[in-house]
Amino acid sequence: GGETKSSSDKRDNLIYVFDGEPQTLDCAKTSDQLAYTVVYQIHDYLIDRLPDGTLVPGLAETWEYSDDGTEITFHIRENVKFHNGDVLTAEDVAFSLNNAIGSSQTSRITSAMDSASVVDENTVLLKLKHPFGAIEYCLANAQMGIVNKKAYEEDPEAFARHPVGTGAYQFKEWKTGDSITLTAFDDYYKDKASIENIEFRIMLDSDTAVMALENGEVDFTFDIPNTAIKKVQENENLEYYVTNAASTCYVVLNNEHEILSNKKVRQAIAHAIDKEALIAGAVEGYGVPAETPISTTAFGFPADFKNREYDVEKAKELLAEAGYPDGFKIVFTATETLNFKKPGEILQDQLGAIGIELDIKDVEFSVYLDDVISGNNYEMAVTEQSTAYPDADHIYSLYHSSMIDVGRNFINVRNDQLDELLDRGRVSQDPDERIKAYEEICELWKEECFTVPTYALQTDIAANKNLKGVIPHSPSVYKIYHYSWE
Amino acid sequence: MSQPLIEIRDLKKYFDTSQGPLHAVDNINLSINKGQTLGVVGESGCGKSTLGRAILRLVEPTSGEILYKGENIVDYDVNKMRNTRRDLQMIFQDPYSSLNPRMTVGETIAEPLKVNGFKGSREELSQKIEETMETVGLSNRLINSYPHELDGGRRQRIGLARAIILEPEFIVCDEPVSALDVSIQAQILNLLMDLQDQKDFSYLFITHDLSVVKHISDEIVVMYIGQCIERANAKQLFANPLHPYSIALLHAILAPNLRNRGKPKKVLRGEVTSPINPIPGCRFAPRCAHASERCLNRDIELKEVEPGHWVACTLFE
Amino acid sequence: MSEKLLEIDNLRVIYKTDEGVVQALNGLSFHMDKGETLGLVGETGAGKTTTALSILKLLPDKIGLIEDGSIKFNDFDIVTGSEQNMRKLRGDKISMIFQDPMTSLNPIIKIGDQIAEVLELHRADMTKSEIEARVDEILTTVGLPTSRKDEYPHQFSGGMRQRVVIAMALTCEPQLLLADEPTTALDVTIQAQVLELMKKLKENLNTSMLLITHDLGVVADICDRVAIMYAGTVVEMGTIEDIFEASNHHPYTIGLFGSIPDLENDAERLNPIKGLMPDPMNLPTGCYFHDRCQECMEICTIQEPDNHIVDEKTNHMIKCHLFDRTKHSDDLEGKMHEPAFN
Amino acid sequence: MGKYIGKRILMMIPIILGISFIIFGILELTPGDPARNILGDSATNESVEALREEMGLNDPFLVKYFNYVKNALRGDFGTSYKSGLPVLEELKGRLPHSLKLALGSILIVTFLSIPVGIISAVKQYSFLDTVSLIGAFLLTSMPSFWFGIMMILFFALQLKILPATGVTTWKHFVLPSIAMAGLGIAVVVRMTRSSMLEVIRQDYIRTARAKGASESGVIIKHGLKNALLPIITVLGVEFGSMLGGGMIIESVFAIPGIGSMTVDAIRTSNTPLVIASITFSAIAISIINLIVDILYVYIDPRLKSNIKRAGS
Amino acid sequence: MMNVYEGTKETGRRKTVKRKSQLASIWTRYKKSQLAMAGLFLLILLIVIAIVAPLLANYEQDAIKQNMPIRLQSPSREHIFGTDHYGRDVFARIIFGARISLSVGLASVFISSILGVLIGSIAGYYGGKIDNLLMRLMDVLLALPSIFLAITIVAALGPGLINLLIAISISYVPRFSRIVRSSILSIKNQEFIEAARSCGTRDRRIILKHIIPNAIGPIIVEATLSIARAIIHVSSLSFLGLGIKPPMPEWGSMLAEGKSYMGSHQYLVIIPGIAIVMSVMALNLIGDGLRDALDPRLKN
Ligand SMILES: Nc1ncnc2c1ncn2[C@@H]1O[C@H](COP(=O)(O)OP(=O)(O)OP(=O)(O)O)[C@@H](O)[C@H]1O
Ligand SMILES: Nc1ncnc2c1ncn2[C@@H]1O[C@H](COP(=O)(O)OP(=O)(O)OP(=O)(O)O)[C@@H](O)[C@H]1O
Ligand SMILES: [Mg+2]
Ligand SMILES: [Mg+2]
Repeated sequence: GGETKSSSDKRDNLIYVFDGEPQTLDCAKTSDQLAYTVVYQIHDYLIDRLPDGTLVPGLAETWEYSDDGTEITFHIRENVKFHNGDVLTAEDVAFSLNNAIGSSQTSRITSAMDSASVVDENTVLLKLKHPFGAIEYCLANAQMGIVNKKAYEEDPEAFARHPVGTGAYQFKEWKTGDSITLTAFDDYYKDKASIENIEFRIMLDSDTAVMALENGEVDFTFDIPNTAIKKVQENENLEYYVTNAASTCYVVLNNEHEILSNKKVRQAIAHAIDKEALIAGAVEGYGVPAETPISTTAFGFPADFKNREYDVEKAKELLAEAGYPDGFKIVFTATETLNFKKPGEILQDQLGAIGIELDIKDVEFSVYLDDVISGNNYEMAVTEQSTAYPDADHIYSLYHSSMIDVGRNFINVRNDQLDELLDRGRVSQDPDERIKAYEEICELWKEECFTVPTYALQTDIAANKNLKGVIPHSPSVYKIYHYSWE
Repeated sequence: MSQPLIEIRDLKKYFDTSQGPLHAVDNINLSINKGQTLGVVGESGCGKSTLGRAILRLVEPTSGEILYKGENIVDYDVNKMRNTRRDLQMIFQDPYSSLNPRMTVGETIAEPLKVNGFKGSREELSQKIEETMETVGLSNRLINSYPHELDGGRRQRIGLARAIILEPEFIVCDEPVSALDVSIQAQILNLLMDLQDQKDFSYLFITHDLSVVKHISDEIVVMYIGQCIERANAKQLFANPLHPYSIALLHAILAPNLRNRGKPKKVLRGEVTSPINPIPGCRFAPRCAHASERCLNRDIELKEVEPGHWVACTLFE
Repeated sequence: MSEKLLEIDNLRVIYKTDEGVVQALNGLSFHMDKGETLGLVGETGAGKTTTALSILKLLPDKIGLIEDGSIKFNDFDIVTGSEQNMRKLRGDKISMIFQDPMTSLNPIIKIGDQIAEVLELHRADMTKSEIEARVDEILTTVGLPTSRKDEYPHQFSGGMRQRVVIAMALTCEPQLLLADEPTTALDVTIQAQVLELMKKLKENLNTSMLLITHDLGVVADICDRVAIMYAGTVVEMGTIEDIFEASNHHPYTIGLFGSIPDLENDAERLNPIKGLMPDPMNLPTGCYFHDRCQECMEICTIQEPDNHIVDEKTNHMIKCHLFDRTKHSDDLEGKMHEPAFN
Repeated sequence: MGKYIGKRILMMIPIILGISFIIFGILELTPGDPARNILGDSATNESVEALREEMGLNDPFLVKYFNYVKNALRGDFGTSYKSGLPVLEELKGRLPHSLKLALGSILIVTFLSIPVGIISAVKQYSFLDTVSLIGAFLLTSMPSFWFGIMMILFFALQLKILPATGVTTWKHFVLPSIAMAGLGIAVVVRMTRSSMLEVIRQDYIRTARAKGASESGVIIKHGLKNALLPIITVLGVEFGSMLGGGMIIESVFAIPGIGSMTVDAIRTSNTPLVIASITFSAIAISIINLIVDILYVYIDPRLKSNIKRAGS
Repeated sequence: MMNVYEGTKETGRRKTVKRKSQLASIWTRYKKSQLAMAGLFLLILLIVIAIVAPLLANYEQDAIKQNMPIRLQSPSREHIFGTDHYGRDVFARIIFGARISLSVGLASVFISSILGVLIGSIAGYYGGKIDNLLMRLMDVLLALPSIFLAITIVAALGPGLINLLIAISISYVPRFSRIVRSSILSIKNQEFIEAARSCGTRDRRIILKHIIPNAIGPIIVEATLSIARAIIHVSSLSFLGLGIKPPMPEWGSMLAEGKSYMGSHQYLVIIPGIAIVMSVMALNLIGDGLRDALDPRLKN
């Protein structure tokens, strides 16, 4: 039962709330944070990330870079056992890496990787396409889990529902629609996990999930609904943890749209948006105004940069200059699934003040993906972008013109200057040069307003206060191995 | 004798039921002259109403001919039949369900005129309605009443008015008085007979009440499970019933006097046969004291045993 | 003189309806002796069924109310009697046959069980097998094969169902049988069967019977005495001979007889009573029949007539001002009417 | 009887075909791309297109429908686009929750509504009658999701005596079952009342009274059983709609049942799952109807001949 | 010779006769039920509020315009129902929401009853193959839980008022057509229909003039109850996020928005809920009262 246990009898299980259900537990074939959370317990990684974010050796005891920075040699830890009893080999590692590189789901983190090969029984060589500063972060990403090659190749589909790794927890059961359970792995190469069982309980409605948490029916949830934060903070049985998230919310303007392709219009929109009100109404105040497209947690984030400010008169002026003194009508594509309806409604109100009438089209998530993320069928929207690695380069795949259609440039930005700056930021080995490039990008952004960054989000955790070892961090994928009951 | 107004030849109406064909009307022959009344008697469910309906083609006969003034109306197409309907009317058994509860008395009575393309003006229409209402003894003040506000006797008069407003030649009266009290029954019967005298209507008068049928009919047909088993002049039938069933029927009448009090009665025994897929042979045989081998397995023809008196029974073959 | 079994005195029953108060019985009085059959005759709405229901105290709850008067059954006062005592009477001492055999049997209970239920309710001392035996016996008595007791009502024809109802009414050998139009729903030939049966049973059990009907033929066949009802009162009561053969009658009785087509007499026209029963919510003053009466006198419109005994020997009663000897003693003979059926 | 059941089951086939065709058609018109849905927001347009081709999503509508039916006839209802699980597996995982919920609700409905309905019929226009009628009206008028939320507010948040969400113990089903039962209680109370009122007006009830039966004997033995037919019918209908229509309650109380799955499947264009789950609820409803019809015969012997006839 | 019949003497009294039209007697029966009268009163109240809403509040300023500084204020004298998460006045949104809820209910039932009556009367009157075909179609629609059907249709056509209307209308058609069909089947066999046919009345006239007026009672009852159902339905769909486009005030979507604040600002879920319950209750009471009033069997 999920009833509150008195603190005296030590618990051996943890109930972790999921507000959805993973589609697959094949780490390379998913881009779903919930799936990450599960596979992150089951698999180990070449490089481990500690709760505070520092990177430490994982299954790779040591590694070294080639001189030009395009090859890395990993020395694999010995005598590590898989959950099925197999011993970890370089084969498994190379297979796992190549599998991830070949997947279309991992492009954000594997775009710099070329291929992996076995050097000897305990050595693996990873080739890169170009030197890449954030590569270690990428390798610590949940998608890069080291899987058991034999089990995977036997039946990839079965593996997707019953993954086999070397991690602290092994897969136990997946009750569709209900829960996924894991249990501590006895032969883990480090100490056995303190908490014996983990249940990821699926509760589609996040409001009710919070209630369950308040009632002590469940123990752990993250990214709790903003409206519930206050009550969670007040609840004496719960502990609330918060930190800056790696994601930024911004208004997406289809740069190819007839009206929005007009720079003045975009500038007007930027001036018309009251970020404070937006933060208050959309995220209950739990956010910080964003000035740049670059994540606050990333290398290259210009902390002092100020974008255009909220100025309705200016906005009206610009709009008149652009030839729309009476404003215009535009379709705003929203999806409730990602909580994009609220920002939409607020923007509707704010832009309404300068005469831009928003027609909110609230669509299913799949339609949103199809219309907005494909870049083909929308005018205006909002989106949230999280970084896979803490480096300003994360904006490359979103805004480089080469990424239209093949990549993720669904804003349809085609700006040579921007392309040049992004390229510079990516290949340059000189940190100062890079920082400068990204500063220039921000200036360009202020001028062009390709998108309007609105606010950076926070990421938070609400957990049973007896649960120790909890530290929030921006990717919001936590290793329960580090947790224990008081 | 001139051509009868209505003549029915070998009329059959079978209903399809899931257990087989239900012989509601089975090979009936009869004829009605102008100004005459033919009474039809028989137990409940023997097919009296179906016969009446079939004659007006309110149910399509399974086979047989219905000659109206010598023409077979079974062959008429929809339009021709619709035009003929004005001459062939019906008064229904139940004065409660046979009137549209949402139509006023006036509307109900006017309906036949309207659907048959009455040409006159509004005033003429209402005059005609008022005349007809007067004829059947309905006060004009009732013209805007709804049927539910009226009693059975008045309702039956509305049914009567509706049937006669087109001045038909022939009216099927399907138990028009059996739902009514004796005194109202008497009022309606008097009215029907008066109308006949005045307008020379012909009636097919259906009832199960023998005293009523004797009172009003010129000729009587006795039905038993879809068949006609005896047909005679009214007086003849009462004076000299031949078929064992007719005899039982007449015996069962309880006269409102003490003459037969205390006398033993002949009571029928046995069960009524089902009208569904009846086996050939006399359908009354299971209840008949005179039944013998000869009554079974063959159809028994209606035979004229004395002038105008027909009976279908092996005793008279 | 024989013992009185039932005595009803000045009974007034009303029905409270949406439209108003229906005065169903207006000072109804009659009595019944042991072993006799009383015919209660009258038009629709005269209050015949109401009378029977009042005797059983089964008037519709909260709608039908006994306003006044008394009903005495063997000295037991039914009007004031408790519901518990009434339950003991019903089905045991007094039982009833309802008008429509098609609806008065429970469609989902086997007929044998329906009959047995009466015994279970009133003969607590009987064992299962005794009850069984009694059910078989009564079924045989009413002429139904005992093999069919496990069948359901819908498997029987109307006449057979009425036999079941009769069997049910007679299992406890009641002292009083209320038969409310027991044959109206039946075909003539079946009606004859059922009436024969009832006559026979009644004689065997020496049960008194209140036979409610509007069919004078049925009355002539089996009743000993007759009460003619009009608008909730008895307007004429006497022996069967008084009603059918004596020469003094209430004008309503005359009208009733005149309305029936006569098989033996080919009159061209019938002689219906003109007009209709008065509206029970709005009864006329004086004699309820006055506005339809061809003999209507002034007093009839004002004063309700008394019950006048016109034949002391038979207790032939007529409730009509015409027979008020105190006022019309001289010309009473002259006002006599030829009954229409003579 | 066997024949009759067979015939009834055969009659379900065209209905199911019709349903699957309609749903297939509507989903075809529904925007949203299952392939992109599977791949998520980081997929490129190329990879989405490749997956579409692989899944046969680019085939013409009729070809897709025909293939689906062909496979379904062989017992293969396809796999859920989302989980890749066979559709039947997916249903099997969800069914117990929906079933528990529906069973709980129908039990509440039955044992609460029928007695209340009887009492309110027998004591027509009494205080009790009025109160239960008003109660029934309130329940009918409350959207079940709102009723659910109100109960959560009160019992889970305020009093903290019952869990708000989840499916772990029977306690978890209390509130959702009541919320789901709400509407049904109202319907059944009213049906019981009117059916009882109808029955106690019948002649045979008067006959029973005339036999000397006690009031409770009359009501229970003669009244209730006769009144039961329409009550059973609505209970059947209610149960059917509870089985298939729990989506809102399931989402309010976070119950991983068929309903919430279907809503999700519709929203993610997960065609095989949608069709399977709606077909399932159609079949469930048909089976419930069949059971109800068979129950009828046990209650009302008059219907036996009907069934015999229909079967032959 | 006609002096034996009543009537001839009675002419000329037309005006003095006390006569109740059928409507009047239905009204008399309806009036008897206090609950039904309460329902009627409530509905009239709601309709009046919906009509005079512009006098009580300003649509643009109070119900639509966001005002973040005063968001989530509990009920007070200024904002008797408080303010929502955008600082809009809940009272204003509720009264303008009444317009939407009531009119969506009405409109969808209007559409579905017309379609249903059409299908039902054709099926019922002609019977046979047409009946079979139409009714199987209705069976198919009926076998789909109506909320599924609506969700699917809204998913296909996109959210919005009109699509919502279509979805709800379609899912209500089978109920209407069944009710109409069954009352037509029972009316069709009554003798007055035969009487109409016996004097040569054409089918169309029989359906329109004789059958439908007699079947109208249950249709009206069903329609009232369906409006109630439709209001719940719309709010359920809005609750699932499939309803009305923002910023239109609609009770169901207000509830859905309020739901995330139910831990802290309960009035945001309680008030719209009560609005729904009240209007639905009113319609249910009326429908039930009408059912009793229209059915003379339940007279007592
Ligand atoms: N439309 C129908 N479909 C099937 N069977 C029918 C239909 N109409 C009548 N029947 C059957 O045909 C037989 C004769 O019915 P009909 O109504 O003609 O009898 P009836 O002599 O008029 O009886 P009653 O005296 O009761 O009016 C009955 O067995 C009846 O059940
Ligand atoms: N339940 C009732 N509610 C209201 N009025 C009633 C009720 N039962 C009978 N009445 C009225 O009481 C009067 C007497 O009815 P009752 O049934 O006793 O007459 P009856 O002589 O048995 O008639 P019938 O020959 O039709 O059976 C009638 O006017 C009738 O309308
Ligand atoms: Mg008939
Ligand atoms: Mg009676």
